[in-house]
Amino acid sequence: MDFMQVLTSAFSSALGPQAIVFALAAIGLNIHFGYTGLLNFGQAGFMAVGAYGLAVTVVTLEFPFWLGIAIGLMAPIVLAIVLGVPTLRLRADYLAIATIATAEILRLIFGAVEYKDVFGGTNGLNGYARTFQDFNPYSSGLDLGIVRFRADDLWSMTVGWTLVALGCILVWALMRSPWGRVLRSIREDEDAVRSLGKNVFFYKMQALILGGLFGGIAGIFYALKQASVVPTDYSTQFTFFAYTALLIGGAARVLGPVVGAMIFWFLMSGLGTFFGQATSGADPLIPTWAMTDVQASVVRLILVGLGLMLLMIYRPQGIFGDRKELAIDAR
Amino acid sequence: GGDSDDDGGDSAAQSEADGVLTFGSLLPQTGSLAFLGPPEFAGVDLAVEEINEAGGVLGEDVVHVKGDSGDTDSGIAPDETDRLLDAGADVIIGAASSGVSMTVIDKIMNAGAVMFSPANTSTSFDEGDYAEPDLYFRTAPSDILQGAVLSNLLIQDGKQNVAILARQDSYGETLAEQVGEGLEAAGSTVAATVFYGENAQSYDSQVADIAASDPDAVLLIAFEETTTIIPQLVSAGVGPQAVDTYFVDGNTADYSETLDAGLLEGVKGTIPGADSSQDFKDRLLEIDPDLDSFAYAAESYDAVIVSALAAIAADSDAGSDIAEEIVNVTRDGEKCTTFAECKELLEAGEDIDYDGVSGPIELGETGSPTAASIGIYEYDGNNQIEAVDFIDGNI
Amino acid sequence: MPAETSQDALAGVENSPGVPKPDPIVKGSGITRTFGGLRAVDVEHIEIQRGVITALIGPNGAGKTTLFNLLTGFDVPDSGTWSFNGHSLAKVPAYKVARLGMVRTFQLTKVLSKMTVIENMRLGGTGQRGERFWLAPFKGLWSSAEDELTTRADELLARFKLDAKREDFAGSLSGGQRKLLEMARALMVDPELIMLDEPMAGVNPALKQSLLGHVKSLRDEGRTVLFVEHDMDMVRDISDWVIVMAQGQIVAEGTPDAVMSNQAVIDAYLGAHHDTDITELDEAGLEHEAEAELDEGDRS
Amino acid sequence: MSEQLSPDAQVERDKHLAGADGAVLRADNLIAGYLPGVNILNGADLYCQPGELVGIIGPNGAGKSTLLKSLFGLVTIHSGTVTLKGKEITNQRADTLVTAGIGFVPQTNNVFPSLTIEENLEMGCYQEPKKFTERFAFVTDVFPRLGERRKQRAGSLSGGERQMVAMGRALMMDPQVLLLDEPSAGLSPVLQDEVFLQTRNINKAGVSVIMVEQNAKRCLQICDRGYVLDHGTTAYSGTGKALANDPKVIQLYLGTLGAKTD
Amino acid sequence: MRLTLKVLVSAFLALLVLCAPIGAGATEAPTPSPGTATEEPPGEANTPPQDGPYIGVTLLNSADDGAPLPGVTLTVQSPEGQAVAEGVTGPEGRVFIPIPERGSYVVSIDPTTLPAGIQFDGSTERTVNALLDGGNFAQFQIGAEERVQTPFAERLVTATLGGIKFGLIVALAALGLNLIFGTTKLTNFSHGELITFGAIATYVANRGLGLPVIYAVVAAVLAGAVFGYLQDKVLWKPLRNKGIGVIAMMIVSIGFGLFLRFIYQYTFGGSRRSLSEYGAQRRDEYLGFINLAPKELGIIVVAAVVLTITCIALMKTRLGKAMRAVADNPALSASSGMRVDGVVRSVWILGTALTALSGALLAINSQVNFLMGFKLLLLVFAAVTLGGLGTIWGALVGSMIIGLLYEVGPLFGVPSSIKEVGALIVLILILLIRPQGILGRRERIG
Ligand SMILES: Nc1ncnc2c1ncn2[C@@H]1O[C@H](COP(=O)(O)OP(=O)(O)OP(=O)(O)O)[C@@H](O)[C@H]1O
Ligand SMILES: Nc1ncnc2c1ncn2[C@@H]1O[C@H](COP(=O)(O)OP(=O)(O)OP(=O)(O)O)[C@@H](O)[C@H]1O
Ligand SMILES: [Mg+2]
Ligand SMILES: [Mg+2]
Repeated sequence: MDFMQVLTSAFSSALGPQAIVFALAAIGLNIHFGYTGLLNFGQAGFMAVGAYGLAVTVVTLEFPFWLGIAIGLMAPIVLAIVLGVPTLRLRADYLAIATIATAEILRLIFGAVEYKDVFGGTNGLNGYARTFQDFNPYSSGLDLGIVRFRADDLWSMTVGWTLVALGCILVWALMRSPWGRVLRSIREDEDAVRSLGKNVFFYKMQALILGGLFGGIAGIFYALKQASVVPTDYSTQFTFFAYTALLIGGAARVLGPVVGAMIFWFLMSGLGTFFGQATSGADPLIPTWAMTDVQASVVRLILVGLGLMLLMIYRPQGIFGDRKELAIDAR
Repeated sequence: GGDSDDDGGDSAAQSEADGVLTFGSLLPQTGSLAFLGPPEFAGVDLAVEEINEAGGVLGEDVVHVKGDSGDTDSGIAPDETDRLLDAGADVIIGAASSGVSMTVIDKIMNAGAVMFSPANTSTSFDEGDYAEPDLYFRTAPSDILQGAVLSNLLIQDGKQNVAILARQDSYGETLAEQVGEGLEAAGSTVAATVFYGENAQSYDSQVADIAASDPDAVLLIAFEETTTIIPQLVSAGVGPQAVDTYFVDGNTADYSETLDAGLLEGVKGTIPGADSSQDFKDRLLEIDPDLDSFAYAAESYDAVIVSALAAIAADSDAGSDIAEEIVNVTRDGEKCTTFAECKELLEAGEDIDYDGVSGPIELGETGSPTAASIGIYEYDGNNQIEAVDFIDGNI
Repeated sequence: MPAETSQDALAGVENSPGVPKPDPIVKGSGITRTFGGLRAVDVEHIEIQRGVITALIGPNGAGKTTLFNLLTGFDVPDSGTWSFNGHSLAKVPAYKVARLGMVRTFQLTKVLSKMTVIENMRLGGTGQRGERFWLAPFKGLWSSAEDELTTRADELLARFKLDAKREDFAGSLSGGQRKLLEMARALMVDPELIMLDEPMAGVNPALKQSLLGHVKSLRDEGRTVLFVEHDMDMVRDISDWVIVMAQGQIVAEGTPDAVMSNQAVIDAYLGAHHDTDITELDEAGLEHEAEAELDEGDRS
Repeated sequence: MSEQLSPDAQVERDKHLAGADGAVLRADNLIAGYLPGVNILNGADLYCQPGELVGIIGPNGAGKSTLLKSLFGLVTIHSGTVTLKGKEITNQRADTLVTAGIGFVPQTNNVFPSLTIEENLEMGCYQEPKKFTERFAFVTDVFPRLGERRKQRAGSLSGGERQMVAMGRALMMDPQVLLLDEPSAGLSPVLQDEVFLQTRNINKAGVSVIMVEQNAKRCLQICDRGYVLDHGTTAYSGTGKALANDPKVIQLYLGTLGAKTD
Repeated sequence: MRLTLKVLVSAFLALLVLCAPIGAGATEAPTPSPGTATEEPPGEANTPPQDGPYIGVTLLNSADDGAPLPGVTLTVQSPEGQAVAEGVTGPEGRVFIPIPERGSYVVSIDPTTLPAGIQFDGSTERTVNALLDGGNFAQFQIGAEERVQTPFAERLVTATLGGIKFGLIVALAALGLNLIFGTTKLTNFSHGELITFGAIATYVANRGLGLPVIYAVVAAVLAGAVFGYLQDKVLWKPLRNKGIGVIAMMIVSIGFGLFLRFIYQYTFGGSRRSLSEYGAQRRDEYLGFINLAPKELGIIVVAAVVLTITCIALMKTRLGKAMRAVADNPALSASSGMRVDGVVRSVWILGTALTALSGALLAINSQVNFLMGFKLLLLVFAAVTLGGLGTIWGALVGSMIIGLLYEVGPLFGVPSSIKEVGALIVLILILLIRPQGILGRRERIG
């Protein structure tokens, strides 16, 4: 049993690119759900159009990389508008279903055999990330003992954490402003806001676009760091996990999504390594009759589920959340 | 491989020669492909065991670290890959699904480790960035060959109007396409090609499409959902006893436990791989007595053996060195079929041509097999398979 | 001075339903709204005089709130035209109506529970630059406006006795306090016409009295007030004009005194005791009636 | 809190409690609140003798609703006791209190919006469904509108109609003690009178009633005894008449508007 | 086209030439005609060669019930047109022509050697890509009749029945979800796992305890009820008592779903299992146009009956009304004397039992797998939303629409690999027209 390795992999994941993807997506969800109360369960869809926007432009249409990035950023905005115009009228729970359905539709279409020429079917697309990789200034990895990254990850992380930081600053600046106040009041009662002369639809649309844009950025970043887009990456499960990250950190808090994503991946990776080690080798820590190594990787997910439940039970407002706010609708 | 503490800060986790050849397996333990995992893991474990029994590689026992590829939904593959690389993996055996492989291939190649998939059949690994045999290899024969064998088998049996029901993923799509092309070129018609999504909960409409096309044979390209689809085919009047049915490697398995006796009698299926002899199966069962399918076990086994032989040939356990030898040890040279035998030859300075349990394994320009042996099996009254023929072929 | 002129302006107006006024701020005709088979609003003609306090009264379910909803764009009528300050308001969305200067409160209060009272108030401010997305991130651009807004909000809160609750979540207010906040927030919009839907229900009498003074001063500043109320003391005290609705229609209109002595209104709405000051109503009377009721109850 | 009471207030309190013996419902020195650490009730006392009609008035936010809710087990009581017929019921679950004979009409959210009027009323006698037909006839007699619209969903009713449903629900039950929180709010004058009348009737029929009202004049008129609540404590108590004419109460709370004659 | 015509004409001429001398007597021969070429088949052409690649062709006349066509000459050429080899079909219509090495070849049939009266359609040439070491086969379709495609109406009936069956299964789960949502306002993302629970419970009762499937289903429903009770007691009730909001509860349900899903995998494994009975069944005909297998009929009847009874009971009984009351306002419900906890608990029991039944029926219809419920979850949500969240009949209406769209959609051009898409798009469209769902009602403003 090598506890050092458990910690290393946990910390590396918490800081690594995968956590960044979740942080970016969760920042978007925070704008949607945390501040505006839009129950968007289709964040994976926003990510998918961002990623596919880039990949299709570069691979299928053979346009330059930077145009791909531009289109990847436009795509979630367009999706937000197309999706928002009809659905922003819906009540929160109906909106959730409409967005979940949209994300699934997108994913299925991206993966369909019928459109294989454009989207690459279930295999997805790859071969658009060269330019990004060529910019990598690091020639070697980093090993600080407790965290360890390869050169390409370091580059992804530099870009990724910069994006996350910029995102947080933007969210912070926006949410303390009257604009943010309008969003938060829409979360409480749309009609009241309307009666005060605010164009609720317009604000909701702005929030949907902004949050969707962060989703798109998460998707593009995902696509770049992994150098391939595959439709199954953008399933509902991803959105669930992103929500998990958001709520661990605490909704409607600027740093909530970031810290949440880090904790989520710390646990996912740490537990995975721990149980992987505990069940492998000639004389495993946990005897095989109790747990086989196949079961070990399942246990991690069981524990994540359990942890999520316990967190919500004992700290329903998340790490940063405000307990007082929750108590309001208690009765 | 091994412990990389002494690697220094500048080349963290880069696959380096450290004397110990470490295999990382990135194969499905969770998620929707989890059923594919056990035989693959067993294949890897068996190979590792045999290698070490034969004295290991470069004088050291080889090491096997297990990783879970999940499915692409769960998104844990990149993370697990990091873990494997951190554990010093020089060769990563995996992933099973082409989609998952896509999500980690760049990561692995950038780390300088070999990625050796036992089950990727997608043609995209022979194209674009991955066309060169740099660090990516596979033992799964390309779908082109299996497609040829299948369509040939159907024509041989005089089928004129074949309906194809296939899983929508890189596996099902390519195979369906290859068989379809083969059939049409050889003068048969494809009555219908129908796909179902991996999340499908009911196959009624697809099965109805098949039935409506009035086929004289049904080709079912599926994984374990076969056990769900067959009864539905029966209900729709196009079950195996009404219309001749053909299986592929994904579903040519033992259904004595899961389907009613006699249901599959006469169904034919193909599995790439030379006669995966009973002996090999028995050895696998010693490793994992619970195995009920052997899909890709032989390919996994061979991937490990080939990498180990390449390491011996390169006299190094660094990924990039191994990669340079992998194609060589599979072709043009003294034929040998077991690790011990090949190792002896190599140590005697001979050029070898390893022929494995999954077939002759001649890896080509792109790191994929160019020759393979494909077995044809037929079901008996107990829904168990029996080999009827083995066909060798080239691409 | 304005109070006199406005009252003067109505002096010559006839006391009949749907009567035209000299200087109407709101004009509507043929407005109908049905729910299933129920005709909730069926107003032939309505005009609200500018610069006065108009009370809208009527039995429960007469259609007062529904009329408010229609006028302010929260609900869509089956038919009808109406205008505010000369702008036709058909199909104009609610927020635009509010921006034009016609702001309403809700009978069932709509406070923003998880925001503090002062934030609720600030939200009422109109034309805030900081509410525009591109300007929002730069605090310098809106902070001075925000300070002014806060000063104004604090003044109103003090008047509405909510200053102690300034930093509390609005969701923790008592029933009456919510009503107060609702009204105070509407005043933050600084509207030309303010429409209050039962603003004083549940407000304690002493505070109510002091707030009436505030409403009067709004009129004196030249604003128009339209309010729904069931408290006849209040109606009598502050309104310049009263419109009575019943079953969706306007059945009577006129000065408070004229309307309250209208026998039809008394029968349908005010009840037998309305002209008896309630403090003078003797218990015997009540008890007598109560017994009569009980007898009836027994018989049925 | 009680330790901090000035000797004067203590005397007041003793005087008040002297009449509390045999009370059907009695609250002693209640300290209660919604959030931990923030008390809304700071030692409120209240009692109600059998057959008595007790009125509670007070400024907005004084804690009147909180007092009723804590009597009824909907707000956690941190200290103090509530007794029903001598039996302690502090912090008991609301539905058991219904069984024990207390009925409650809340101030806000007092109807089931997605149920029809008829179903709402049916919920009023949830524990005794057999009485439904009889009581329903009675309620629709008091509020004919409820009978006409019996199939309409309460969520689409006007403010006043909702209030009728809420009051109607209370009339459906047959409690020994009835707690009413502003039952007349939002009703037209004629119906307000009706509500007071019916409350009086119910009370006459032997039910003890505790009602919170902002229509203070009417309330003090019909009640046997009244309380003025301020800042979570009982500031004044006395007979309805006495309170209505107490200049301090008038100045602080009642105002002069209602007394004005044109 | 022109090629085909040419081939046909030449084949016809050839036949004429062949048939002319034989005259009327030729029709008498039922056995393969003793033509000269097929008298004594050349040995190597009629048995596959021992090694080396070869091209194999079997000529059968589909018009004559697949009777073999002997004596037909086939030639093999290289793609460049050089003759490589030649062969004549034997009595079984077969010929095996060895080729020197693997590669691409053109096989052509000599029309003049075809027997008389043969309908030959299609090209006389085949390009064979001989990749294999043994036989590389080619085929000529002779006398093939038009394939009878099933008429559209019949396919529509089949698809509709499939849709009804699937819709009813979804409806059971959707009703369960709607009950729970309707009462607790909890969007339960672990509902899919309750479906799986029913299926696994059925499997365990059937295979583990050896009960017949019918009893196993009953056992699963009972187990579902117990599971619902325990869930409420151990998890949801304590959460309610802590006053945790619905959003937090929703997240708990995501966690709980994850937890259950992988507990299933941990204990049950990742593969599909089937029940011991009702595996493959052929369909019987009812009323002349309805084709259903007995198990399908059983599923439809059981689901329909249970749904109807439950819905009516919920409309009529006090408990049904109490559920809606608690959904609206728990505090007021308590004030009316309802045991809110009791009502919610009954909802969990009933909802989980219904859902377990759905899972059990799904297990009979298809199979048992730890992901089956999770995969169905989105459709169940879609169904509930479509009908109107929290409305009792809405779950039923929504599910039937989803079920039908799911199965009938492919007939109208939805690619069947993504047949969910059709259902989901319609869901969104309907929400646009009726944002509150089909049976949902708008709330009043003000
Ligand atoms: N959405 C709706 N669906 C059905 N009926 C409705 C709806 N909204 C209002 N009504 C009915 O229309 C009538 C008028 O309602 P409205 O709210 O306008 O009355 P109101 O005059 O404001 O009464 P109150 O003084 O009690 O507030 C009522 O009878 C009400 O039941
Ligand atoms: N849910 C709650 N959470 C926190 N604080 C609350 C809550 N409800 C009420 N309060 C606070 O408790 C105090 C008393 O409220 P309560 O509702 O008892 O007043 P009230 O006397 O009934 O007033 P009103 O006449 O306006 O109804 C108020 O200051 C209010 O802000
Ligand atoms: Mg109203
Ligand atoms: Mg109150």
